[in-house]
Amino acid sequence: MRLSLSAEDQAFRQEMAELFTSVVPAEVRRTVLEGGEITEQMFRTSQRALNDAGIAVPHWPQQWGGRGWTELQRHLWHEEMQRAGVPTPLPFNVSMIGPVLIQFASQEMKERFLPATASLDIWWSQGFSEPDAGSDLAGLRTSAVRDGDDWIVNGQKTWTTLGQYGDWIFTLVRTDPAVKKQAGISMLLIDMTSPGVEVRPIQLIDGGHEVNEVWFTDVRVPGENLVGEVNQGWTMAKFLLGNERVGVAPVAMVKRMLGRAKEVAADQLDDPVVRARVAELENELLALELTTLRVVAHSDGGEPHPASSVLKLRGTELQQAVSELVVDLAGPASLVPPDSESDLPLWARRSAPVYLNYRKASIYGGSNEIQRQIIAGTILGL
Amino acid sequence: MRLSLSAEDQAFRQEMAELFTSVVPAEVRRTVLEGGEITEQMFRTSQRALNDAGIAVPHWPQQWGGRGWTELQRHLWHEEMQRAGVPTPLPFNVSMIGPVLIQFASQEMKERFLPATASLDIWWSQGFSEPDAGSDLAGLRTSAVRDGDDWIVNGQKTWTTLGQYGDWIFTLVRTDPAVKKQAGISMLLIDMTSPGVEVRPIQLIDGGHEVNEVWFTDVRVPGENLVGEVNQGWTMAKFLLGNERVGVAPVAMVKRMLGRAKEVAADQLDDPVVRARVAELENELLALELTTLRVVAHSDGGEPHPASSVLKLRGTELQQAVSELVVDLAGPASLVPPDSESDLPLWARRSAPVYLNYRKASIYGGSNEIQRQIIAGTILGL
Amino acid sequence: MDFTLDDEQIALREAVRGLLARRYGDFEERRRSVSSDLGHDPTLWKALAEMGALGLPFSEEDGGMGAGPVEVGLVAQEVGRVLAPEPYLAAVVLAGGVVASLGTDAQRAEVLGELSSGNLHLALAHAEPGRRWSDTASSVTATLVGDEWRISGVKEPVLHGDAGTLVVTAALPEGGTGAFLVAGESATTTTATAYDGTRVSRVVLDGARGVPLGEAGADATEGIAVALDRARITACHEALGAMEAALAATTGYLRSRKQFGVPLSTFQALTFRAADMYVAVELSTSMVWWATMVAAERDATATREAAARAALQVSRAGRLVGQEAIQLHGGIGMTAEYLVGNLKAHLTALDHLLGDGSHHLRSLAQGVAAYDALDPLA
Amino acid sequence: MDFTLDDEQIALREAVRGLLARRYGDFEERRRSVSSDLGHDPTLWKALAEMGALGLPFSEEDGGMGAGPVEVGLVAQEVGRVLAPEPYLAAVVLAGGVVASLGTDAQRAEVLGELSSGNLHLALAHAEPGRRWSDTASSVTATLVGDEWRISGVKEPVLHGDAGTLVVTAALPEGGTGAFLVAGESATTTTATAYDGTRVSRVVLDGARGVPLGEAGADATEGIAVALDRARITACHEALGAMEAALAATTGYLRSRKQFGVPLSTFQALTFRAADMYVAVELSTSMVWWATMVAAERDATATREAAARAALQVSRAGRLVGQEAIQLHGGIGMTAEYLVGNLKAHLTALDHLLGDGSHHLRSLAQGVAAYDALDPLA
Repeated sequence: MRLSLSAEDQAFRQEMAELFTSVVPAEVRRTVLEGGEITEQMFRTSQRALNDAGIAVPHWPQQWGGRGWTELQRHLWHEEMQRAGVPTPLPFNVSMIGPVLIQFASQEMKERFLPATASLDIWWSQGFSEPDAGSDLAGLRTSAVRDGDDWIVNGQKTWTTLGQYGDWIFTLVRTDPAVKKQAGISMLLIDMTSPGVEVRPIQLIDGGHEVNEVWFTDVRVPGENLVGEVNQGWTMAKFLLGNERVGVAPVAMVKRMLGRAKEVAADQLDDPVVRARVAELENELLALELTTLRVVAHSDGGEPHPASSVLKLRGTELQQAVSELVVDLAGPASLVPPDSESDLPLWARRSAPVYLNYRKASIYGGSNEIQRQIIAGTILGL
Repeated sequence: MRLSLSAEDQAFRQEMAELFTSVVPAEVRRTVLEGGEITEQMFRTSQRALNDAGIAVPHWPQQWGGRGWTELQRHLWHEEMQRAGVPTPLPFNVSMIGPVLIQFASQEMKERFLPATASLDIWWSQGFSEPDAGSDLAGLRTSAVRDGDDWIVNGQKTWTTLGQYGDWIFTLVRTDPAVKKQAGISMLLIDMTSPGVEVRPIQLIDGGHEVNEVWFTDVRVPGENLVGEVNQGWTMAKFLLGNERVGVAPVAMVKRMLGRAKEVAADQLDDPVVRARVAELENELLALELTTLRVVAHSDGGEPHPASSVLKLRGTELQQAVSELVVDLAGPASLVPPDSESDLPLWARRSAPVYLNYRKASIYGGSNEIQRQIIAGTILGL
Repeated sequence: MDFTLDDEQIALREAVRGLLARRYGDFEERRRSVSSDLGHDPTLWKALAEMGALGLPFSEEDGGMGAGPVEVGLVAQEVGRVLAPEPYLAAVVLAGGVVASLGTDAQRAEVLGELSSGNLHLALAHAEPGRRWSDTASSVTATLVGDEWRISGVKEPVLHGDAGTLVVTAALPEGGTGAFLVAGESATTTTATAYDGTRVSRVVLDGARGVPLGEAGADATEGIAVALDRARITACHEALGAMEAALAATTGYLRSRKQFGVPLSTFQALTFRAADMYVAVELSTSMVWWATMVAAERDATATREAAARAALQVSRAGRLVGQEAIQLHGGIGMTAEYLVGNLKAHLTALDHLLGDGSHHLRSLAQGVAAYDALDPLA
Repeated sequence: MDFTLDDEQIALREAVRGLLARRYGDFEERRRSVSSDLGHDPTLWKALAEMGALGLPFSEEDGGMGAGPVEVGLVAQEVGRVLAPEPYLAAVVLAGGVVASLGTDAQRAEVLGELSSGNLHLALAHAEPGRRWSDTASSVTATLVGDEWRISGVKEPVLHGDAGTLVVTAALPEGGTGAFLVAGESATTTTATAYDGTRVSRVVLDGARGVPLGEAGADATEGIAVALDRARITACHEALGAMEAALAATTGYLRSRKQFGVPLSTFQALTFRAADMYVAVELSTSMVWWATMVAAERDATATREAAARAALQVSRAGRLVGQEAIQLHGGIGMTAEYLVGNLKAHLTALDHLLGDGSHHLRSLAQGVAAYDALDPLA
């Protein structure tokens, strides 16, 4: 048991804080810190800068740009990045397809894709969910049929986040309709400029365009774009879901949001009931942050700590609760859109769309019902 | 739509308030109002007084002592009774076996039992639940086997509330083990002084003795004690469950508890957070009370209003929440038992046992899970 | 005490429900209406006027229907159910309410008659930047220049502020708050569509000429407060309609949508949450109708408290019902083209329009030591 | 930052767990112990002493083991897990803690040595009727009569107040609060068993002779506060043990108990609630061990805040876990002879012993505007 960071980790943390503020443009960071909208260009600029500084993909193997850090160091990297207002490297690239390629792809495929994946020269989209396969992912129907060496893909993916910027998409497709549903799935990489790929925006209730439908109509995909073996897709999907669990609590981001709320609505802290609400949320966030640290410390080189499944569940609950507090602090000013001419503060006008947008947090990426199912089933044996 | 009571109902309410305070001894009412323990004798005295005044069983048919009141009048009777600190007539008598006998029993059985049931000269116990048949009541195993005209009963009932005072017990017993479980159940009335009946106390976590196990070992029961027909027991059980739903929200009682908390812990109302907690509970109670009134108004002569299933669920939640508030107001004084020599106020020393005792409210008499099941299934069609 | 509607009230509800269902039963139609130039459908507005719905709260002498809070509530509930973007709450209840509270006989007859017939677009410019749910004005001021009142300052947010006539509140030179009729064209108004489809405006007044509502120079705070409280109760009715629609959509979805090869209604963890939504809606129904009866039968003080109680209950319930409706739908609940997410958005907007739950709880908590227990039958 | 136990700590935990499981693994044994004359088992107390568990918080010079909050927490967690009625928190952590904070070298060596060896029964008489969780004494007063201190007044509730030696706090004549050693026999003590099985006493002092702990007449408030904060963290450990036991009992019950012909674990609405219990326990575990490390490594101010944070978290979690454990068990959870209801009872008692969640939230809320965000790594 030791409370403080070691001198080495303390120095590491300091180094990260300095690195982030020096390599990523101030304009990008200010936009993030003020809760503004991050453009495609900002994402690309930021990740390229991180990659140039060698800190875009620290968790990858060292030969592909990784750093061989401890779990705690990776956590500190992530938290300091959040604190500095640096957009996290695109998760589709660095946490999803990157690790899948490293684990499952041929050497040739790795060499072809990994560098551009790390630098965001390829912007990856995720093609997993379908209209009738949400939480029940294995029920997917998009088909890939052999045509010589190529595959012909038909079907529809949905909830493709930021798909409008995507250069390539990694998809789960049904390559064998005859077997048990999990057994007939493969992973294909598809160039989104291929004929027959169409991205259609889905407008969300906050007014933003963040997710998309991606339609495939007789899309021809070269055979070499198959990841690993045919019908190995479900293994990769499970690998990804296992990967996703650690470190997904957006603690630093929620802390930043709450800290900023205290600053912009400082006058309302005179009210004891508001103060109590803030203090309660801060305490819950602290408990989550400490749990993250406990999980991180335990995860080095072994199985993830069972408590890691708590992180997403609780993290999204608190993200939603803090965003709800911010709307309440904004009050009637929350009705005015952020992009209109107004005398009302921008933070207040952003509050309701952000609050509505975060309703997705407990749905996407494994809904909170799925998280509870995992806890009840895997951890509690129920 | 009309806010106020009619002049007639207003007068009725007044009359009830006066009647309750005049016919029921002040000592009994004071004990109730201060949250003290009501003895067997108090129950018997109070109900006899109500019965003498003609207001113990107003909802029964007039020939058996009922009053032909409207649902609203019955509600006012109930609320004023609570307000005056009058113990409600024993529900096992007036809401359970009484209505069952009225609906299902022979004229002879009615004449034999109903007058003493109304006056509490017979104290009835309920013998439904068994160790392996709680929410799944139809799984009961206590058997009754024919022996000439008599029945021989063997088995065990549990959670028999106030069974230690019981003169008679109405039981659901299995009379046909061969058929579908619901189809082989009958209702038998058993004199608790019969040889082979044994009542064993179950101590609860609040330290009190409120429920019991009742064991039957070769208990001989005369055939005439069968209610209605053989194997008609499940019909009677369902009839009872249907009866139970209306008017079970203990609104007046919870209001009394909350009002008293404000009085005894008045100094703590200086704290805005405590005030807010009290105001929130009061508002929730008001919503429940208004819902009760709405249901009552709609129930006259017809099917119960669907919202009636809300009443028990929400009533017990609020009962528990208010009892939790009272422990918190009591603070460290809640650790000292009510029956010990102490400088600490009695209300504070009673608070924790009461809080623990009320944990049962969401379990007994159709758990809140069962209530949600009813709402989801019957009302929402899920 | 009686919660039942009479035959006339039932007929009104059915008529309004039918009209709105024909117009917005297909949610795509509502989206189209919101994104039209006006942000609502003038034909529908006219139809509501012809049905008498716009004149319900006003006396017959004033050109209204002489009905009351119950009838207004019925209409608002139907508006909320389909998220009709027509400015019923904004024009009739808020702006019209202030005129009804404060106007002279002549003003009421002129303004409310035209409003009831659907010919006049009226908006209330009351909220000011930097203030939360106040009964008074402070940064917008009225000055007497000669015998004319001149109004200056910024009002924001103003619901549907691009109206022909504005009811503007302003701080009076001698203290207190006055209310004025101001021609829409004498203000500089920019209007945008809020996240829930409502039109919200910023109204800049720079010496705009205002005609005092009622006695010139008199403090109108109480009259404004009365109108706001009635509007709070009406907003609760809109929320009630939206909650009922959200619950119905959710139970329908749970019954029909399959995951893992079975309907979602197979999953008890989901159906129990729908049950809790139902509980919240039923409790809200009781509270809102009670507050409506208080508004119809009791004085302003009683109405103020009842409005706060209903708003607190509906704030809590609306959050639960809206959030759970989206969560139980999953991804589809997040999309703009689907009803459920929009119901949640509108519930959020209503919640913050005239005072959220915490705001009302604060005022109720103040008085908590003054009585033993609440008695709605007293 | 490191949450792992070293080998010695693991060995300590296993030893204590083994000892307590042998004694109270059968819950009936615990019930018997509670209803015995002493209310606990003196043989077990002696065994804990021999294991070194009673001397853990005290320095070796004082006759203790020279361990710290981590080791004390480990023991308390095991005590909570089986609801051992031995006065570990009361005698060692609360009373012993005040002596360790305030006593002279000689007093510490004498009292804490005897306490560690299990020979001395020590209790802290601090709480007073009419006060809630204060660091100071007020109605119990100390007066100097000649060169002797005389203490008068009522202390209640006192945990296990039927002890040989009492540590009594009292208001000093010149202001401030002093702490005194008082012989148990010089007080009039009545002791009862609380609803959770703990012994609670009313201690009446009528000019009882008190020996000042530390410098006579000096204000001991800070020393008392330090001991209370450490005891708060220890109480959180007891609660953690009880919550873990409640969760384990509940999941076991859901797996084994059948209703409607299937195990309860078939009902998703129930298993999801068990998942929420697990979340609460995990979050509490992190917070309590963090607070323990703060107590071990930081100053009194930091420890005070950390104790409040842990107590707030554990208060909320304990209510959820305890209530759900009973609810998911149904009727059996209400009975005195079954572990689960008693765990809830003890969680309730711990919650109200040294300050409940609302109490700690109030103090944390005071300071909320003074910083931007919490940083546990700072």
